[in-house]
Amino acid sequence: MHGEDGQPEDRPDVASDIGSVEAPSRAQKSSRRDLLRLSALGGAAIITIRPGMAQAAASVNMCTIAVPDAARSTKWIKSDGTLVSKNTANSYPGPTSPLKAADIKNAINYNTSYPGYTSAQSSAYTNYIKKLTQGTAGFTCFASIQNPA
Amino acid sequence: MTLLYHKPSGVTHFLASPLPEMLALLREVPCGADILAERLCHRLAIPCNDEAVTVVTERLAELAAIGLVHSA
Amino acid sequence: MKDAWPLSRALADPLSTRGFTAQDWTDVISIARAERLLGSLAHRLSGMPLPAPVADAFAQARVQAGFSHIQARWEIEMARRALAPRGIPLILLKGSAFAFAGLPAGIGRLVGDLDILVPGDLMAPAEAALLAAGWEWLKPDDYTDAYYRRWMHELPPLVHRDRGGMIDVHHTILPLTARRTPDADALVADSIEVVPGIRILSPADMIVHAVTHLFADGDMAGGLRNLWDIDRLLRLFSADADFWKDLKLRAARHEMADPVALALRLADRIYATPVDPRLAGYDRMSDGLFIRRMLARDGWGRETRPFIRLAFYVRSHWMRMPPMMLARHLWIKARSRRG
Amino acid sequence: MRHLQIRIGPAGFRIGSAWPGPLAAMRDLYAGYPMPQDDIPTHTARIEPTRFWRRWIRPQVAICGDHMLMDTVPMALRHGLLAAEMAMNLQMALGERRFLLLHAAAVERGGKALILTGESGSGKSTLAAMLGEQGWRLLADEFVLIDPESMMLHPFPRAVSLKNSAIPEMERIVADQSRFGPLLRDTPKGHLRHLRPNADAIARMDTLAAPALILFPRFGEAPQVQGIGRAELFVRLTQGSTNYIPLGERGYGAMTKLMTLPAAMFAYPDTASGLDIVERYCAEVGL
Repeated sequence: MHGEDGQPEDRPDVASDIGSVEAPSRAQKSSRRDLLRLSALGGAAIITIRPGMAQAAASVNMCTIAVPDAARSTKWIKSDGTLVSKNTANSYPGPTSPLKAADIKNAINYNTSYPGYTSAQSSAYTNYIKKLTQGTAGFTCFASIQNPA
Repeated sequence: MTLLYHKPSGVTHFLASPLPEMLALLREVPCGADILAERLCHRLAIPCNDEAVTVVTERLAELAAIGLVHSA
Repeated sequence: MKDAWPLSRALADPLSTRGFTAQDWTDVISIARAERLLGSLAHRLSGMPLPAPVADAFAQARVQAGFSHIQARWEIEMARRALAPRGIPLILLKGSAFAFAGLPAGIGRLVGDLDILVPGDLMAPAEAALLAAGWEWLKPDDYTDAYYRRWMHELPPLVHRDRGGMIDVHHTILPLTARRTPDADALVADSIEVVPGIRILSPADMIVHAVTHLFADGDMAGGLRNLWDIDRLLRLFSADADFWKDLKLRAARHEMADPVALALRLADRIYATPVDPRLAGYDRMSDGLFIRRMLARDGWGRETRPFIRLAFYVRSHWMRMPPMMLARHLWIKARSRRG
Repeated sequence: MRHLQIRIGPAGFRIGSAWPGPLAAMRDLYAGYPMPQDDIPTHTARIEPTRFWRRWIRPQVAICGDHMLMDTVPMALRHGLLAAEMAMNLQMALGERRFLLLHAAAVERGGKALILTGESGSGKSTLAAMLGEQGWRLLADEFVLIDPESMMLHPFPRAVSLKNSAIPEMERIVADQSRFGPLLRDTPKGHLRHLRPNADAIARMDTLAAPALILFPRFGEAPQVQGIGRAELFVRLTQGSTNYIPLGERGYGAMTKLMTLPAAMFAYPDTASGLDIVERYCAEVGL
């Protein structure tokens, strides 16, 4: 492995601008050792800033997400959020109408259920929504729901 | 925590130790995981063992995934 | 404004904006945003005296395009890191190629998805390499997936799980269902290396591909922008004495002579692009329909001329599929939409 | 398309509507605002029927413009004013590439700006609106614009959108009833009423202010104040920005400078105690 900045001059655009936020490594020696203990792998070492409120504040709470999206509307949703054929064990038919952003936000943050659905069903729907990626139907709405902080 | 703006990707990251230290060492001299683990332990003044190599290997993979380091 | 003609005029001849009223400026900005051409317009009109609000909107459009180039170059670099160790060359297509190679078509242009061409026999390893590097399927249903693999000229789109960037991996430049069969091997063989591991199509092939994109991809939506790409490329490439001869040969080789001729005539009519009249051929009645379709926007940036749009939508499907397959495709799509 | 043109701070808007009602309400609400510079608005917002017959039959208002979002829920025509406001917000949130845009409210005193930020429902709008009637100048309600080069705050004094209990609170202290828009009942955000900033805030919309303090209020809890680490401040501000990432290095530079400002979080049970806490913080930093 090479650090990018270790690359020769023909890659001039790969330079990192590192600014220290809080004085690093003024830690005790024992916690230094902790850094290199396997247990240290449990925690996240990288936090990447993603588009937060990528959308207008105004649009938050205004969009809806169809579960599943229209192109796959005959599928059922398994408890882990993946789509399966109907009548598969541990799976549920999608909600009859698209879920509202305000409800989704509460479900993600506080594990609440969607109006009219059981908690098991709701958690399957929320897991489906969490798996949405850019380019899929509903992602724009999902991105706009992502809670600040 | 160290805050970093990565110009080539336009992405901002927070890095926890020992990632900034690893990047600093690689910037001085590029090398593989084994040697990097040794150099890191030396810099932090702690004994180097297999565990350290495992951690460094894993952390290097995380850095590679966000594109901050790559194979030669 | 009753259509997008003042926008295409402004791009072709910046001085045509000298008589613009306040209303004209507002309209042309909305239309250019809708056609994703505001950044291109900003660059064409740079250096001209502009009203302050217009100059500000243009400066912001340039910032937007500039950052999309940073993201595009990074996606290219990450794809290269995934593919290069397995010896798979990365042949850039469309916006990514323009931005990476610094071609005039890239200036001010928004670059979206990463489109790459991979030799047909390397599709499977390319797919495996990208999946290993964090790209994922958009999880399409079985029909869509089977359709892509069997009939389209690309893998189903892949999205990176962390960055969200989309990559389209093509092995040729037209769907296998289309009635024309471009020579994919020739595209690969004649591609040009820009830096180690990253290539772009040869000039004539790049024009042919831009033409397939203009006509075959969708229903002429985004046509003004795609034709602007062609204008910028032609003006650059035609400085080479052999270019028109090459283009004629390549268009024939890829079974694209007629579409290339049509695109040249449209570029001439809409952007006053200098073209070789022997390749462009004579104007046809239907050329006017294409022009009306491409300029169909009002001063609020809204689509107009719904009937012509519908006709082009149906036409786009006809071009891509034999009739029986089209019927099957529309039937299944309609059923899944009804759900 | 019938329309209205206005300027709010650095942004010139053209707002088009398929119906006369929402436009008339906009005209009243934005009475006294200047025209776009050189009469050239560069942000177009529109409200339109979702299908052409939806203009007359059970009208449904779609939020449109140069920049649009998919998947937005159409609104009832009686909430057309809100739809128009949201269409304007969208143009800024998705299109702005000159200023760093924070989802926040701001007020000014002595040339220095207090930025109030946090999630919807934190009470930042209400506090800012109150301060705007008590000797402070209202700079912005929904969006705070920061110039990444000069780090100055450019006022964007939109109509304040008051929600639920904030409506009667402001009705009690604002004498000029013509500054209020119509009461919109049962919108997706609850009851809502717009308030035009006072004449001073509009007249001085081109007078910049220097950011001096960032507060994160949280409404509805017992009074409590707490500090905020710089890393957390950075993350919270980026998550509350609509254009931090696309501004690239300029956004990063601006954000790292904002991160050095004094900042704190506090909870408050009612507006009076909230204002009290705000004033104490301001006294501490000499604002």
